[in-house]
Formats: sequence, C-alpha cells, structure tokens
Amino acid sequence: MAGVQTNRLDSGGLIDRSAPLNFRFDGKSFSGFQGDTLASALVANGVKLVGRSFKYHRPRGILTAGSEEPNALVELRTGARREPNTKATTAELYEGLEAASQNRWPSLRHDVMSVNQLFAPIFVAGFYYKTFMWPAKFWEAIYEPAIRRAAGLGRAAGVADPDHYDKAWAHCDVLIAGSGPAGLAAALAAGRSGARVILCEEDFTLGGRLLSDGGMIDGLPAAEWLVRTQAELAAMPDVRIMTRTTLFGVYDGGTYGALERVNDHLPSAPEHQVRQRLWRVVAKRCVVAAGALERPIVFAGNDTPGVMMASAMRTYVGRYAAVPAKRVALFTNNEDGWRTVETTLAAGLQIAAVIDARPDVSPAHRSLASKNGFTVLHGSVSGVDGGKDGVRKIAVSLTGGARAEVEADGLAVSGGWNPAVGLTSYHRGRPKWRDDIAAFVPDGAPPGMVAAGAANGDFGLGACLSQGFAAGAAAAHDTGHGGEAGTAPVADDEAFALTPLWHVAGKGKAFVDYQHDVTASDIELAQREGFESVEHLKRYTTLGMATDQGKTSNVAGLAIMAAVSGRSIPETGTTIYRPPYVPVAIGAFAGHHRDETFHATRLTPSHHWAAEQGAVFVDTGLWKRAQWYPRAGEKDWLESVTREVTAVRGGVGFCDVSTLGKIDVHGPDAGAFLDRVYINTFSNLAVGKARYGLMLREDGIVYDDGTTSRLAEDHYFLTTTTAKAGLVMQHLEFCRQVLFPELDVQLTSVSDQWAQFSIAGPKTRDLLKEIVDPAEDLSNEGFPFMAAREVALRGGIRARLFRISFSGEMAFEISVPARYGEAMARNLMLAGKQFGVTPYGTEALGVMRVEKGHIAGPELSGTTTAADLGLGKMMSTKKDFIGRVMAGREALVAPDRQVVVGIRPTDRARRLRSGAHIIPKGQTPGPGNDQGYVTSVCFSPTSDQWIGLALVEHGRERIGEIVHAHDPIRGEDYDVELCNPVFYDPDGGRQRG
Amino acid sequence: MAEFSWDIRSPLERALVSGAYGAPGDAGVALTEIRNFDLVQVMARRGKAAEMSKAAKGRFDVAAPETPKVARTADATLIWSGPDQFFVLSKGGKHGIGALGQAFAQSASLSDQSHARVLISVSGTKARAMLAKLSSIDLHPDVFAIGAAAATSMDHTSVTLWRSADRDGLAVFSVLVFATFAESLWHTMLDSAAEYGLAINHSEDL
Amino acid sequence: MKYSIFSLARAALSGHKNWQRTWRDATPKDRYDVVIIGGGGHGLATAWFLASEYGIRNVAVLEKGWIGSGNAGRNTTIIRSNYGLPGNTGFYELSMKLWERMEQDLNYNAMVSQRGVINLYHSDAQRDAYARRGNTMRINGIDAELLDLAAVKKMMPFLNFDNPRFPVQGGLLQRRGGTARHDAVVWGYAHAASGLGVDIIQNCEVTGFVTDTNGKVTGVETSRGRIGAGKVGMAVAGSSSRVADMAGLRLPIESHVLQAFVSEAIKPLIPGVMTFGAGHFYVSQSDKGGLVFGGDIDGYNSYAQRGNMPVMEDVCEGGMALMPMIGRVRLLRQWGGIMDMSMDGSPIIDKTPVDGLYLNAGWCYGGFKATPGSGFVFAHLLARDTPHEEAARFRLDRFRTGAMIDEKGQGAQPNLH
Amino acid sequence: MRIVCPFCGERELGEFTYLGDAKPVRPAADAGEDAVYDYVYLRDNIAGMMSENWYHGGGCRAWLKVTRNTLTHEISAVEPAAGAGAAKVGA
Repeated sequence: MAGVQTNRLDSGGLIDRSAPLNFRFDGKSFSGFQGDTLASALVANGVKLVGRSFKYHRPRGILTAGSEEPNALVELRTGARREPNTKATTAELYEGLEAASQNRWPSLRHDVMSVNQLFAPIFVAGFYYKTFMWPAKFWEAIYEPAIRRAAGLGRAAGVADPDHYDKAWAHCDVLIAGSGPAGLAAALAAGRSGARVILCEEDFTLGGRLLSDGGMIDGLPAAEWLVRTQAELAAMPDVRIMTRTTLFGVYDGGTYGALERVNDHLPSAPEHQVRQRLWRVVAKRCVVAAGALERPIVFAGNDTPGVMMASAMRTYVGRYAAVPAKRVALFTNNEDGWRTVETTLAAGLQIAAVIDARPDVSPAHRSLASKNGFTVLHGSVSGVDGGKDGVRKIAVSLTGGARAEVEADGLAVSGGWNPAVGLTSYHRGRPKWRDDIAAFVPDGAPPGMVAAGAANGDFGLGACLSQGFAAGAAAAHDTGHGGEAGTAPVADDEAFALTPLWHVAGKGKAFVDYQHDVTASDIELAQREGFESVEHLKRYTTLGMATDQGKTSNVAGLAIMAAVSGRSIPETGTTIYRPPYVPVAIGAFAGHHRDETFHATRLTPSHHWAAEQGAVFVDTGLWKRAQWYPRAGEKDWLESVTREVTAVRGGVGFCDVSTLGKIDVHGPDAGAFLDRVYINTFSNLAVGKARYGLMLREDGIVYDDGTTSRLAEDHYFLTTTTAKAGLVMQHLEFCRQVLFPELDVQLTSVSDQWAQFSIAGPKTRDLLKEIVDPAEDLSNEGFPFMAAREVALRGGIRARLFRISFSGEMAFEISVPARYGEAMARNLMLAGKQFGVTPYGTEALGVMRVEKGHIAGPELSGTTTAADLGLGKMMSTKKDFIGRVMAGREALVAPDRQVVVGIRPTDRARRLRSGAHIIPKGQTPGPGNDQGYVTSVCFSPTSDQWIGLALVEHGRERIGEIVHAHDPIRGEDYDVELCNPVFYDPDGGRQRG
Repeated sequence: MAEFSWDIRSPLERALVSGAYGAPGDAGVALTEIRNFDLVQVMARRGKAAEMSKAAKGRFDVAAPETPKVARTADATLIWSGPDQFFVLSKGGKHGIGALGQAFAQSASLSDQSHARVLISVSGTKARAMLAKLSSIDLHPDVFAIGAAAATSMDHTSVTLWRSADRDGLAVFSVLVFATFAESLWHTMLDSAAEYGLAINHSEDL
Repeated sequence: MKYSIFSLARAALSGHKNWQRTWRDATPKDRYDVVIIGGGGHGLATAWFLASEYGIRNVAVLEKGWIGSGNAGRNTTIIRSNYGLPGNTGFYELSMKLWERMEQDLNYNAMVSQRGVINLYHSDAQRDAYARRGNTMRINGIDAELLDLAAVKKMMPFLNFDNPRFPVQGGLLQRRGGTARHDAVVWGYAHAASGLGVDIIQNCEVTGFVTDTNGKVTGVETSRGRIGAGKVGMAVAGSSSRVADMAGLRLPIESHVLQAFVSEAIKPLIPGVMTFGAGHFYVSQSDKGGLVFGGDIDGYNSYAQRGNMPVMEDVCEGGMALMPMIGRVRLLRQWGGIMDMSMDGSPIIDKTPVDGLYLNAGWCYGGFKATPGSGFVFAHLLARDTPHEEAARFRLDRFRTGAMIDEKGQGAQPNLH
Repeated sequence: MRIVCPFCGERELGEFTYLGDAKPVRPAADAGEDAVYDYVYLRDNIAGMMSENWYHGGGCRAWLKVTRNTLTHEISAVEPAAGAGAAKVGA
C-alpha cells in the first residue's frame, strides 16, 4: 500500500481526491489521483530525482509540465508494452501504472555511468570527432560498442507491440490546434458562424494555461467560463472536440497529421479498441492556437533537480495541488514570472526570494514582498547548491557585483516565452524576431494557416481571446460560413515586461539542452571551431536534437551563439523546423498495415478449392497462388512438382491462371491502337484468333508480353503478365488518353471478371469434350492452334476458349465468369477423373515454360531487348510503335549483348541454380570475363536433368560450347553446355497437334 | 458423362459469417453483402458521349449520370464510374450485358463486370466513423448526399462508392470492390468496425 | 592542430580555448586552377583528392549556404558496395576502400562503422536476383554472403517470423557495409582539404558562368563576385539541372524528394543496416541510439525539401511489417532531401559539351556512400581530363548510345529508380 | 498534396500516380533518333511552375495535366488529358 502523498495540498486543483490511483516508480509504490499526470503524482509524493541525462548521466528532476519536457523521461509500462522515453509530464496516471527511470545502472540514485562527469573536461561537444581513430579496427570492436551502450535513453520492448492502431480521415472547414483561450475563442467564433470545426487538444482536458493560471473572462472566473464554453461547443453538431490529440504536422493541400491517444490513459486498450489513432485531417483553414513555451535561463547548476520552469511550478501547485517545493525562490527576467509568487503564496507555501534580472520591479511587487516577508534581489542566479535530492541553496550575483545566497528547496525560473512556431514553420518558413518579447513569432505560414494568441506572440489573456475569436471568425468566413458569431469573450491583458537574459556567465556547467547535456561552453567551443551556422551548431553539439526537439533549448542556444559570434539573434537565425511537433509512435503511422494485413491479399477464383486440395501457396505480388499440390508420401516440393509435370506431359492437368491481367480493348480503332503498343501487328489478326504480343517501353526495352485475341471486329481481349497487370493498364490508358487521343478505343480491366484456367496435356481435348457442349467442334480443324472463341459448356453457361499453350503441350485456356471459377475447378476434376487429371501449380507451370524456352519474369528484367530474348524478328518494320526508335540505339543492337540461351550441366546429376554467372571455360573469374548469368532453372522431368535459361554474351553463336557456371556465393562451380533454349518439342508439333 | 453443377459462389462465401461481430451490444455498423447482380460497364466511344446519354435515356428513362452520382430507376441503378462512363447495376438479366448491346451499339462499348465486383452495403449509426478509417473522401451528409457517388480507393483498393437511399433514417453506403480483393477488404472492414459492434448478413436484394 | 586523444587532453587543461577553426574561413581569390561548385561531401572530397592525390591545391569550393547543407547533411548515412552491374560494382568498391581509410587519411573521426548491410529477400525470384548480384560482387573481389532463413533468424531474431504477410526467406549480406556519421564526413574533408590549401567559401552562390569567345568556361559569377577558374566542376546534386541550365545544358535528370526519419534515441536494438525486400523500408541505428530509416522517394518532381504523409505512412508500415517491436518507438523527426534522379538510376561523372565545365551528378538516393569514390574519380577527371577507369561508364552520352546502367530495370522513369 | 480531379473533385495524393513533365511531345514516326532521345531522356526539371502528367488510377482512371509549383507543391490548374473520357471529336 502506497503511503501518504507528502507533497499534496489538502484542497484545490483539478484532481479527483475521491479516486486514488496506485502506481509504481522504479519499483516503489506511490499513490496519486485521477486527473494527475505521472509527473504531478511524483511531485505530490515528493520525488525529485526522476532521470539521468544523456551524456554525463547527471541527476535530473522535472523541469516542465508539458510535452516540452527534456528531463523526466521514463520507461512506461512493462514487458511487450514497455515504452521508452515517455514524458512523465504527459503520461496520465492510471491504476497500476508502472514506470521506471532510464539510462542508469544499476539504479537511478547510484548510476555507475555518472563517472562520465569526471571526463566532462574531455567529453566536450564533438570530442569524438577528434579521437577514437587509432587503430582503425578498434572502432567497431571497442569504441563504438561502448559508446552505443552508453548512449540511447530508454529500452524498447524488443518484442512485437501487442496493441492495435488504426488510421482515419477527418474533414473540416476550420481546424484549431490548442484549446487555451485563443483556441476556444476561435472554436466559438467558427462554430457559431456555421463552419465545420475540429479542435485538437493534446492534454486530456480543455483549457490550456487557463487550467493553471485562471483569470477572469466575461466577468466569470476562468473555470466557470470553461464550463460554459465547453457546453456551448458541445451543442454544436459540426464542432468536434478531440482531446488527447496532438496536431503534429502540416502537409500539402491542407492535410494535417494528428495523433489521438485513444487509450493510453488506461492500463491497456479495451478489446476491439486501438491504443492510438492517426488522423489525416483535411482542413480548409487552420488556426494555430498552440500557445507558447516558457524558456529557461542558462546558469550554472540550472539542471539541479528542483529547478523548474515557473509556469510548471504554477501548474503543479494550481492544477494538481502538488507541491514541488515548500520554500520557493523565483528567478525571472519578466513580469509574467511574478504570477508564480501569487500562486505559491495562495497555496500557503513560502517564497524565499525573488531574483529579478530587471533593473526594477513595480511598487506593487515590492509591497507584496514586504507583506509576505520575502526579499527581492536584483541580479541573477549564478549557482545552485544541491544534488540528487534537490535544491538547498542558491547563489545570486547582484546587480553591481555583490553576491547573495538564498535558502530554498525549489527554484522557479522564467526567461520569457517562446511562441510555438513549429506548425507555422513546417513548410520551411522562417519565423521573425520580435524585440518587445525577445522571441521568434510566425512570419507567414502554410496556405490556409494562421497563428493566434500566444502562438502569435501575444500573451495577454484578453489578446488571446480576441485574436483567437477573430481568427476563428475569419476562417469561417473564408470557407463560406457567414453565421452570426456574436461577440468575442473579453478579459484584461496581464502585463508582460521583459528584459532579455539568456545566459548568466559563471563557473560550473550551465545547461542549454538539458537532455543532450549541451552547455553554454559547448556553444562557445562550436563557435571557436567555425560551426557558427545554426545548422552546424546543432549538428556539432547536438543542440535541439533530443526528444524535446529543442523546445526548451533552441532559442537560448542560438542567443548564446549570437552573443559569442557578434551577431544579432535574428541574423543568427533558426534551424529548420521539422515535424512531428511531438514524437509519434511508429505503430500509429502504420495503423493496421502490419502482420498479415500489411498489404491487401488477392485470391484467385479457385483459391478456396485449392486450399481444400492442400495446395501450398506462394505470394506473387498481392496474389496468393497455388505453387504445388503435395500428395501424401511425397518427400519434398520437387517430387510433387515433378509428378505434376509428368502428369501433364503424359495426360492432362489444369492450372488457375486468373492472375494474368486481362483487358477488354474495344472500339473501331482497337486494332490500330494495339499496333502502336505492340511491336508486332494486331490490326490484321482475324476475328477468332489469338496472337502472342510483345510490348516495349519507349526506351526500347521489353516491357511485357502476353497473348491477345480478337473476339469481334471491334473487340480484342488482351492479356498481360501477372506482375505487370496494373502497370500495363496504366500504360495503355496513357497511350489512349495522352499519346493517341485521336483513336477511338476503350479499355476496361476484366481481370476480376474471368476465372481462367490453362488445361494442358495430350488428353486435353478428351477432357474438354466432357465439359464443352458437344455441338462445339474442338477438332484441330474446327479449333486450330491459336484459335479463340466463345463456346457453350454443358450445363448452360458460356465460356471463352483459347487454343494457346505456355507448356508446349496440346493446350487450351478457358475462361468462365469468376463466380463459376470454383465450380470450374471441381468440374474439371470430375470430368477429368477418367483421364487422371492433375491440378498443377505455378512451379510446374514454370518448369514447363523453361522446358519450352518461353521467357518470363527473370528474363523480362527491364534491361533486355526483344532481340536479346530471341524475339527480334517480331519487330515490325512497317509501322511505328512504342519503343521502336530507341530500340535501334547502338548499344542496344551491339553484337556482344547477352542473349537468351539454354544451359544444361555436363554432369547430368548436377543441380543448377539461378544467379550463377557464366565464365568461359578454363578462365579465372573476374570482371573482364563475366559473360552473363543464369536466369531460370528447373529440374526437367522430360529431360531427366536440371536445365536452365541464361543470358550470355554472343550466346546464340556459342550453342554447344561448354562454359563455366560460377556461383561463389553458394560455393558452387560446374560446367554447363550452352544449348537451344527450347528443350521440349522444338518444332512445336505437340502444341499444334 | 458427368453431370456438372455450375454453383455460383460469391468471393465472400467463406469469409462472411452472418451474425454479430466485435464489441457486444447494439451493433453500430451493419455490413450486408448483396449477391447475384448484373453489372455492366458502359463507356462512350470517341465523341459519342451525347449519343450514349441519349441511348441511356431511351433505355432507362433517366439520364445517365455525367458527374459522380447515381441515377435510379425501378429496376436499375446507373452509377457514374468515370468520365463518359457508367455502370448499370440490376438483377435478373433484364439489363445484363446481353440485353444492353443493342441500345448502345452505336455509342458505347460494353464490358460485363457482374463477376468482377462484390457489392457491400454499409449502414448503421457508426457507418461514417467506420468508413472514415477506410476512405479519404468527405462523407459528411451535406457533402456526400443521397445519390452521390465516387470512384475512389479504400485502404489502397479501388472501389466505387455511393450513397443509397436512407434506411430507418440512417445513411446507407454501397461499395463495389474488385472480386479478388473482396475478402481482404472485408476483413479490413470487420477490423475497422469491430469497436462499434457489427451485424453481418448477406442478401439477394439490390 | 592534429586531432587525437592527447591533443584533447591537453586542450581540456586550458578549457578548450585553443582549438582553431575546423576549416579556414576563406575569402575568394580572383582565380583558381579549379573551382568546384557545391560544398557537399562530393565537392569537398573532390577538392581534397585534387590536393592530396594530384597536387592541385589552388582550388576553391563554393557553397551557397553552409557546407553539408544539401544531401550530405540529410541522408541516412549508409555505406555499401553491393551493386550488380558493370560500371557500378567497381566504382562503389573503390569508394568502400576509401571509406575504410578515410579517418586516418583525414585525421577526423567520421565514425565509419562496418556493422554490415543486409538486404532481405522474400521470394525465390528475389533470392536469385540477390545471388546474381552477390556473385557479381564476389567476382569483383567484394565480400558478399547469401544467408538462408536460419542465418537471418540467428542474426535478427526480432524480425516478424510469426505472422508476416511476406515471410523473410533470407538475405544478401555485405559485412563491410555499414554507416558513417554524415556531417563528420563533410567536416573531415573540409578540415583536411583546408589544411592542404583549398579555399572553402561558404555563403557564396554561383549565379552564372563566365565564358571566353570560344565558349570555354573561364570562371563563375557568384554572390561574392566573379571568380576565375581554369576548370569548373559541378557537384551540386539536387540542383544539377538549375546550375547546368546557366550553362545552357539540359540533363537526363529529375529532382525528387526523398524523406528520411529518425526515432527517439533508445538503447541498442538492431545490429547493422537492414532493407526490407517486400516493402519500402530500410533502417539502421545511429551511435546516439536513434533508428534512422527511410523508404521510397515521394515520386513527383520537387525542390521543396519536405515530404508528404502517404510515403511517411508507407515507410512506417514497412517498418512495422518487418519488425513489429518498433511500434511503441516514437518517430522524432522527419525531413526531406532533393535527389538528382537520373534516367537509369546511376550517376554521371563526365565532361560536358561545354569546354571547361565538368559534371558530377545524378546520384539518385545513393550519393552518400559514393562520397569518397566520387571525389576520387572526379578529381581524376578534373586533373587528367580523362575518366578514371572505375568511372568510365558514367558517361553523359550513355543514354544517347543506349549503354544505360539500370540496376532496377525501370527505364527512363526516374521516380521508379 | 491534394489534386482536384476535374471529374471526381478533390482527392488525396494516394489516389494518383505521377509520370512526369507533360511538356515533351512524342515525336512523329519519322523524327529520328535525336528527337526521340530528347523526348525520352532530357528534362527541363523546372524549379517552379511545371505541367505534369498524373494518373487518377485510384479513382476514375483519367490522365490529368496538372500545373504545379515544384518549389511549393501548390497546384494551380488541373485539366484532363486530351483523350480522357470519350474525347470530343477533333481533340
């Protein structure tokens, strides 16, 4: 049982004291309340030390109360759900939460790697570029492993993420980032005007700084105004409020990325629900009301646990009723910091002193000080005495040179505010400098986007409300919504007077980038070594590259660089702002596209039948295809495939070839069109005939092949390879719509309309006779080789029958409407039983095509010409076609090109492998005699040995030559004979018979 | 001589299990596969868009949609599928490929797609929320009204989507997806809708 | 000052006050023997090799912004020499050998880390293609291994072997491949070249070419005035067409944006470089701990140096498909670089039809690994006026003659390479 | 990026496929090797407004000519290809 919450106030705050929650940090039990973050709960339990820094492993506490936190990073959850580098400041507390500190060993309090601090004089920015070079081998063996182990922060789970993610689209007129006063006012104005509004808030509750700093709006306390406003927005059906949702990026055309943490506030997502959801929001206008981030001042010891941003201090005290320190010192250079005094005193805590870097403070502040018994020191903090357990004493350099000391257990720091210029700058916009607030503000934004309120550099509550309201109204108006927006909420503006102070010179490490341990002297060193450009500075020192993306460090870093290089801050400039605004889980970007659902799956019409037969499937693009059909007792795939080939060659078999691309080419100019896309002629193809066609790319290289049949005067049925189906359709549409718009031709994909089966083997006709209506003439005269026409089948349905052969056998392809595909497979089995019909898969198909010397994917490599493939004669010289001219370039007709030949091993028992190279016999392999490679191989049952195809220089002139197949990567070397690529039935008698 | 049966099988025959799925309680999404329909792609020939429209008007007594919309008659739905082309969706062969040839002989090319697509109807209180996970287009009632259609993609898969007449005051979306992708998209739909609870069915009624 | 652990220790005693600029901040002279446009890795390496190998030290490198501001500073830091076609294979191995001695050559630790590059395969066809490529490598004396499933499982047990859409079957491994710290390569060459007398001139944008009456290039106009040159070399990948246009040249190149991503820093999770063969994803882990990953180019012409969401999603989908353990690791930063996508996917290093102007371009998304090799052969071309033997096929006229070097077999469509 | 398809309306990038510069015109059959080489290989590679071929393959399958700024990705015009749809006679 967790103990009492030592640092929790008895009243106040937005936590639910009736809902206690138990949690563990580094194995120790604590309790907090519903409404806490992990950070606020740790504060409430008096925990000061929460993490270790990246390089020096210095002890660190909580610095902020938001997503800009550089220090308080933990491993959240355990096991497969362990999530490294989670900001304790944004992790909502839930019952049973487990978190562990990271980047320390063996424990947070006693971290061995903190020895690095001893080497700090050497471990300056970029020290590693100057050493670890000798001897060269030591880098991978010694230095790098040590560096890698020391670097990194938390540990990833190391096993598959068990949670689900999804992605969704949303559309609106006005998208609003942030629900502080500016964002809410924008939502009110846009919503009342009738616009469709989406408001994204990264916190789990609306209000932004109102939740911490309060104020009076329209005469109401901020909390009451919030309730009223939320009710009004909730009543608008076209206003969508999305909490726990961070707008992280803006992309082209008004597309925004947002991450919704749907169930991160629970131990795990409920069944059927996702952990997080990625939103693609399409918005016509966007109001960035993302507020501003308070910035630290760089001074020695500023990383001591207990040093905290002043606004964060107010948030912990005001919103969470959690006490970071009981005796607080404030170091500020601006009026806003003083609000911390009021919040602290109101909670009954002590103010030790206010150290104000400005020359003077107002009489009101002076009287506040005297009334509450604290001193106001004019000067700067020059050192912090403290350690793992927090701040003890603060050294102050007073204006004029004297020194003072303040005893306090916490130091609140306010260096002013930086508007959140990320979103407005992601299209490589560069923000502009504003002297009055000493900060960068947006200067332009991606189309449709505007910043309002603090995000625009106007920090007063009144200004936030009025600017937000005006921006919301304007956005609604721009998108055609002219409803009555009413009047803007009204509030006073607080004073904001600031004297810039970036860095207090002094002894001791003064941190600019807390997480990456970049100090002020590192920046000075970078300048000294010529890394003056802010981008060089960032890359050399790693400033701003930590998980907080430089939110607390960048501006201070470049201000120091400006000072040491004698330039102004705007001259020094900013680095490029990069999305995402806060780090986003990779799983969310993937959504459900992982595991089996990574990509869609296409199933052939006979898929489920094949699965029933026990087929082994192979992925071919998106398709699952039956690769072979193993039978009981077969010891390996080769035995199954050999049986299938033998069955086809000796009897009859069938194979689902529906994956081929199938395109209806209609229109009076269909023939003329095909003449332009194929190298051979199709306009003269007779109706009822099929022809093999070859397409080139415009650069003269072979693109695709297939048979195309003429079914009517104005109707061709074109087929493509499986791999290129979609691309060929796109290419043909390009030809139709862009290149040859004068032709009257229409294209439709019918790939999914037809279930197509190849039926092959000497008994094909016998089998077909069983299935085709007896009135159809299937004789060689009635249905000769390369005939194609529609036929009736027994049982009344119609099919398309094509007398074409990939296997070299007597063969047909038959097409039926796809929903009959499964019935077709069953009927072929039924009708073919008497002939021993055998279903075969893609492997047997491949074996038979190699035996027949047909080209396929491995030969259609995107680098071969028609002539390389032995098809040069098909190129018509009587017409223009795509690729004709470029195919004639000298290097593409050179005599020494690698061309397709057959190969067979001289040792008949030798197995061949694709990818082996061809070297002349007797020569030592080298780049000068690497003459080609093996493209396709198979065990040929017909030849009773392995055979293959290869691309070989001068191949066709070398038939009969014995060459060397060189396969060093598989440790094989053997002799093969170059031969005619048509191993089977070279004169084609079988397929024509 | 063997007797053949030419059983027609939907590509979703095995994947579709009628009944409830996902989160218990009232189903937020109803998915219904519509089976056994005729679908013909009608594409105007070059320069013949007007003639095709005229032929369509003559045949169906409604104008074929020239923008992304659907036009309904008592026994057919004409669905825009691209510039100068549309689908004719019907039942029972009256407007199948065989029946339409004559009407469009001079003006259009026809292609039978009856087996190339699967038709899924999506409805329920959470239909839009579920479709927002699959479709990048805006389905807000003011933007995608009854009769609106789109040639678009869902989860990288090409579909034709349109909004049919409301049922019980709720929007009904119809999705035509390529047959060989159907089982895959179906599973994605189930995943997307599981958190809302599903009622799954199939029907012969268009 | 020579960099070493000793000089570091000495400097520490004086609070590091004595370090000099890593490279001299030069002011442009009137004339140089060679002017190199582009202060990226390739341009700086060229200058260094001109000075160190060819004794040509009167050299200027002109950079319009800060050195390394182009693709040298926005890539995914992979080095490898696992190419399959004549022309590429030898060149990238030359480059690899130069990587292996770079740090000692330059006295700068570029963190060249040979932790291995593996290309995973998921089908028999892919295996065969990798076998072919691996054999090419072996025939050229380059290390390559074809791993089967068991070997991949042993090396990377965290991949999705349980329920993948496209199961891993094996991989092509080059153990000498790996990564290098990209910025340090730029700074190292700048440091060493500057030390040999090369002028590195930042914030100096070339605005035009100066030619004599014969049309020979004799100098460049810049934002910092006219600079005369005996020869001018262009190494401005990403901007090649724009600069070439000033000389009246049209190139077989398109500019495309390639995105890259880095995750938050985590403790060591993955060993070397991996590429997924069934999706668009490759990844390595930096010494700092971030997963550095990427995928395909966005696919449309762009000079915008930023990408869009579909590709970011596609890349993360590939990552999750390959190793679902990264689901809860967060993407920290996303950026884009502009690639010189050539018409066959291979680079161009050649003289141009304009006398005195030399071209180094068309690196697609493979320029980083080529940095030392590119500098070496470009320096050779500039010094000797003939191509180096390992770059002899990277000719500008190869598209005219048909002698393309097309590893992917995609033809004249740059966005598919 | 979002492209306003003249037939379908505004759609997201994922529905489209890019081919490239729409300015080069396929040379006539007798134009010779140099002209075709120029058409196939050489590019203006414009930094600025560019006319491009895009395919709405994830939608209506029309080829489009898109005028787009390659520096900003802003799209200023989208027209159908000459032969999109049934093409007007004379087109």
